[in-house]
Amino acid sequence: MANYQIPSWVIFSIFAVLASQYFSGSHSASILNSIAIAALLAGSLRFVMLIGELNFAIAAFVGIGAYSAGVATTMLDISFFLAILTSGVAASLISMVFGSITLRSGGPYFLLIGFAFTEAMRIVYSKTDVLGQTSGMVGIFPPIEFDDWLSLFVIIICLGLLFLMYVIEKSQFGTIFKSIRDNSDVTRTVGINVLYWKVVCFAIASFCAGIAGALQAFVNNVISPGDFGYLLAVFALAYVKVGGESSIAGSILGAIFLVVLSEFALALGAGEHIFYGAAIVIAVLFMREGIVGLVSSTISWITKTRASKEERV
Amino acid sequence: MKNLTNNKMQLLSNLTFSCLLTLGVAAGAVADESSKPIKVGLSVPMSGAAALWGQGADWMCKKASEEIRDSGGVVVDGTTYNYECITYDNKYNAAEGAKVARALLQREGVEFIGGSLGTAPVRALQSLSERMGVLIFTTAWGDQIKGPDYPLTFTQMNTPHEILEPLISYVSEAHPEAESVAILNPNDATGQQTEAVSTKAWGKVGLEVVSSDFYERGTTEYQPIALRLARHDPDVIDLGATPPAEAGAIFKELDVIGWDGVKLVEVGTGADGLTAIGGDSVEGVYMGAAVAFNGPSVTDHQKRVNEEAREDLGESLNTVQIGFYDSLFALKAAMEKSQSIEPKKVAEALPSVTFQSFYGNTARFGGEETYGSPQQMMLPVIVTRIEQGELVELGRINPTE
Amino acid sequence: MELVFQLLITTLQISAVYILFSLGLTLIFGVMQIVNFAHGHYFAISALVVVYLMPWLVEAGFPASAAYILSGLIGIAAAVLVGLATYQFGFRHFQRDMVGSFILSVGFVLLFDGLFLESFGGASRSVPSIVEGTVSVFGAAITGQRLLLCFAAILTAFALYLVLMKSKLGSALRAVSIDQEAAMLQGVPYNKIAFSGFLLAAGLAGIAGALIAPVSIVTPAIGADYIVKGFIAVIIGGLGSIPGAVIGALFVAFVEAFGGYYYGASTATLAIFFLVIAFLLFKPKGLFGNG
Amino acid sequence: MNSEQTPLLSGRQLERRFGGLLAVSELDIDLYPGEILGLIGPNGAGKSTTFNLLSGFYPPTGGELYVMGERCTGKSPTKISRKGLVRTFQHGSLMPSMSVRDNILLGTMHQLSGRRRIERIARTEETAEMLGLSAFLEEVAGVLPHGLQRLVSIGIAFASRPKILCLDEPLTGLNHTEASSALHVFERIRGEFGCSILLVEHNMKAVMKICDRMVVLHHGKPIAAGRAEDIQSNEEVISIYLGRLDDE
Repeated sequence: MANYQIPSWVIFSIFAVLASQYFSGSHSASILNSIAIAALLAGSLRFVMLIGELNFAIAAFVGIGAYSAGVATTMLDISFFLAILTSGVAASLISMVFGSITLRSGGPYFLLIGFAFTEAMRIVYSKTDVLGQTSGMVGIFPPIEFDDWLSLFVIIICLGLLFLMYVIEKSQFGTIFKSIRDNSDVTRTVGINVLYWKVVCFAIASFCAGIAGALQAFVNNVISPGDFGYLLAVFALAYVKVGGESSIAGSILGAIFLVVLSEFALALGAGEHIFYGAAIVIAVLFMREGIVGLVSSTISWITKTRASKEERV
Repeated sequence: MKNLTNNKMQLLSNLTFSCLLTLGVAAGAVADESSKPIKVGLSVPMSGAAALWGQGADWMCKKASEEIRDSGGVVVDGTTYNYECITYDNKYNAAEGAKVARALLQREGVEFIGGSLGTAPVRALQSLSERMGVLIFTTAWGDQIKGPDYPLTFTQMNTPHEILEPLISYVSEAHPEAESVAILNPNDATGQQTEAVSTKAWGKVGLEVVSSDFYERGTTEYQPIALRLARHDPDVIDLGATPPAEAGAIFKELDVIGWDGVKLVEVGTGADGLTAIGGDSVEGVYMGAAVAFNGPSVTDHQKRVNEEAREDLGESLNTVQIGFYDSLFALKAAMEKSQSIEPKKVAEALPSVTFQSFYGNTARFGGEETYGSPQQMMLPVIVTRIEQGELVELGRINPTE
Repeated sequence: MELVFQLLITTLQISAVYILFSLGLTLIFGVMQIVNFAHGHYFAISALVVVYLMPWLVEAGFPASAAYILSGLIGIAAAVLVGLATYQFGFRHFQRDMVGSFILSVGFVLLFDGLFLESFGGASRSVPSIVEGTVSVFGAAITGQRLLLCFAAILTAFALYLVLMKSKLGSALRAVSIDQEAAMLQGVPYNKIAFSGFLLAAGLAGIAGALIAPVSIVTPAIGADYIVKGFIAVIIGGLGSIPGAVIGALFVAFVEAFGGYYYGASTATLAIFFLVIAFLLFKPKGLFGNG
Repeated sequence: MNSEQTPLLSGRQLERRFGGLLAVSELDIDLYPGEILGLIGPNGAGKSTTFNLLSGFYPPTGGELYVMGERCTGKSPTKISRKGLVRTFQHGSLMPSMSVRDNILLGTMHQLSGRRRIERIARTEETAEMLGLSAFLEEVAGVLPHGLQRLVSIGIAFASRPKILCLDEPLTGLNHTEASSALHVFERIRGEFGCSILLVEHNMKAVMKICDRMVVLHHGKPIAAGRAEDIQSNEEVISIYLGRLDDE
């Protein structure tokens, strides 16, 4: 089935894994971590875009994931892997409840309520004693013997989940999701329960978001309510749009591009906002298909010109 | 044709991936080894609500390093070193704090953190710095942030533990008739820690705490808050760690609904924002973390620096920002005493040195009985009050022991 | 009793600005089907212009009231100008594209956040008071400034109502927001209407900003704080509905005033968020939502 | 003809009001196995509303709805379509950004859920073949010419092999050849799959040609029902209609 050809970024993934080993321990490794996590977030946000919804609650679910991981390791000392799994499951369970309420109306209502939910959760963490209130939680370490492998592990998990989302998108579930976005009435008339599938899509995406949160917690060792404000969703959005919404490769590309650049934007202060803002505006206005689109159009241009040359000869 | 383009496109996007990635890796790799002049890292908010503090911190760090350079630099066995401030924006949250920490420690190879602002980001910084043997100064207030477990962490300004008891006892003596107090704090780390300490302190001096609330940053309307504060008509209203502008707005609303009594902003850092918003209603407000630059005890040096700061920042210097000046002089003293630029050795030397603080007196480190180890910069607590719209110093309680 | 009355007065004066704000949001959504987060920055720019210009005018010898009106007008003009720019270079291409336009607006938000902070600095300011003293309405205290603000807000809201109900533009706007295709079939020049609707909304934000400047803390971040509540108000009322926007704004203000008094400000803020989520359970499209 | 059989779809005294306006009322309608029933009437007669009532998109404000003999009054569109009643829409009845293949595949999704992918693909291709869409399977539906889009939307509906197929003006905007080939397809759907068809159509000639019976709506009320020739000779219908018939 043509659908199942290996996507370009799988090749990249191998490259990344090798790189992570080559640079492990150094600052580069931590950049790779942030890229991987950012890409996973972008992928999750984009996955919900398949049903035509913009999921601003993603920040909340990343937070839920991160805090579950924090509680699991620092209080219940649950094992590392289980902790990560738990956080994914927790996020996805809550998302089912949230989704089945808000996805009824969908569209702007879903979007704005997602925004409200993010803010609400942030306040909830900051008022909860066991979660360290506003100072957050510390000491979320992976097992010591794991230290050198963390980077590799993070990258593998992220790419694994991205690949999972890719497969689902290409499968017939993907067809259902896209058809809901395109024309939910028709989808309904052929016996498909639209709300059910919306929630399924949302829950899968939230699972990935939760895992991303857990990974972030283990990479930073520290989490605080402020980490999970709506800006997180905005940045994820920037990765998706700048990279190109049409493919998961775009999300990864965008994540690499912006994370790497933001490494240099750290010292900019307010400038960093200008930088991200400009990136989004430019991407949305002038390159609707993002970097991926740019790449492909350049190619077709090159091939065209070459063809015309050959004709002349 | 279509497929052809597809394949080519995949190929090219692969190339792009690789290029970007190597670029990213290079970003780290290139900067991985450190350089000659001693780099001093700052992790502070440079954007958002607290941007002004970060900008001031950066300004003061640069100021101190200039002064040290002009006075002959830091001399450690023969060689002269100078400080170079590298300031990154930690956005007041842990995630960015961790990012900044990695950039400073791993990319820039910084071994000394001249100052760090915000509990969450500081903890993120700490979880890396202590492991990598990097000495850090911080304004963060959590009592669990320093102590024997964190031998390389030092606090660069007074915290509620130092300020509140002297301040509160001073105020209660000045107003013996006061019996009840209502407390309000912003719902953030500083606010929550201040609230914990201040409720105890008020209890000690025998005032009844009739209410203690929090409000969210980004609140737009303050009348409900004012109404609730005045509900039990307390003699004292204590706005704890409320930032100046918001404190001003709340006092204004209190004035409107006719409450009048003893006003207090325990860790109020400046009069400018307070008077700008509060107008006449902030007359008589006590503050514990502000510096008056007009009193008799003020040196010309302080006046001069403050004037320059006002021009660049638009507001007077406050104790938070001054901490970033003092930390550098403390560092200088410790390096020269230990004749080393080894973070561990310097850290061992720090508790035993004295140095000239911005406040004019000689300062040292202490605080064993509170924190279990001398990691707290011992500075005078300055009680200030707003009189005719001007900040006036009422007295200095110099560190005991 | 007097307390309840005081709280009601508080509710009203808080809601004054929220109403203007959510009216603008609901108007834009109704006409163009776009969710515009940059709306808060039209509001912010106007407020910032006022707090920077007015003191300067006063020093230049203008009487406070004249200085305020002048700087206020300039502020509103600035807001409309920013609105015009964002429309021409951006939203024009995203009519009825909810996701696209929203993403664009978020881009603008970050951009303006940065630019405002760079150009106006983080320090918070306020302006010399225009009306001195406080009045007491049935024992409930309220400053003259606030009273002025409320009247101005009510007046504006009423004016908008007249425009929408009586004027030709208004009927066109309503027609478009009910059914665009039908309206266009009736020969309504959609783009022209969308354009004027957008500017009208930006103007409303500008007025709100100019009104809030004297009574609030004005920082570059002020827009973000208001827009959240504005949108919650609009969701409750139902996107695109004019009366809905007003009722929603009153509701938010009510929770803030009463909840804030009885349970504390932080809890009230939390309550607003959860109440709106719970509200959707029963009314998935808000009170008067049709979309 | 087969009026002693139990109807697959029947509405009893269906009524739908929007606020004050009474869009449809006193509607009795029966669709018998294997028949093609025409629902006609001038614009605004309430045809679309009736369609939305029968397919569950509008819950009726009065009366009862039975599908496959079961009471379905107020049931959701999904539930009703799972009973075997599938409809098309007048406008945009397909997924524009998806390939024709995926469009039709969607139709098979629920009915063949749990079965192997191969079967769905086979069903998809069978359906496409029948509608003469095989050549366009990989094209993006949204860019196809109007006539083909009509066929695709019928394909989506028919891919779920419904017992009852409700077509909302399927011939609008089709040229003569397209229209007649479409009619041929309807015949096959009825003939080879025993699927009953409810047809709303303006094209009177076509309706007269293909329908066994008709129901005529006027001002939201059925004013006549019966076999095509009876309707043609019905005074009341002629008064509102036949003028139109001639000039077509």
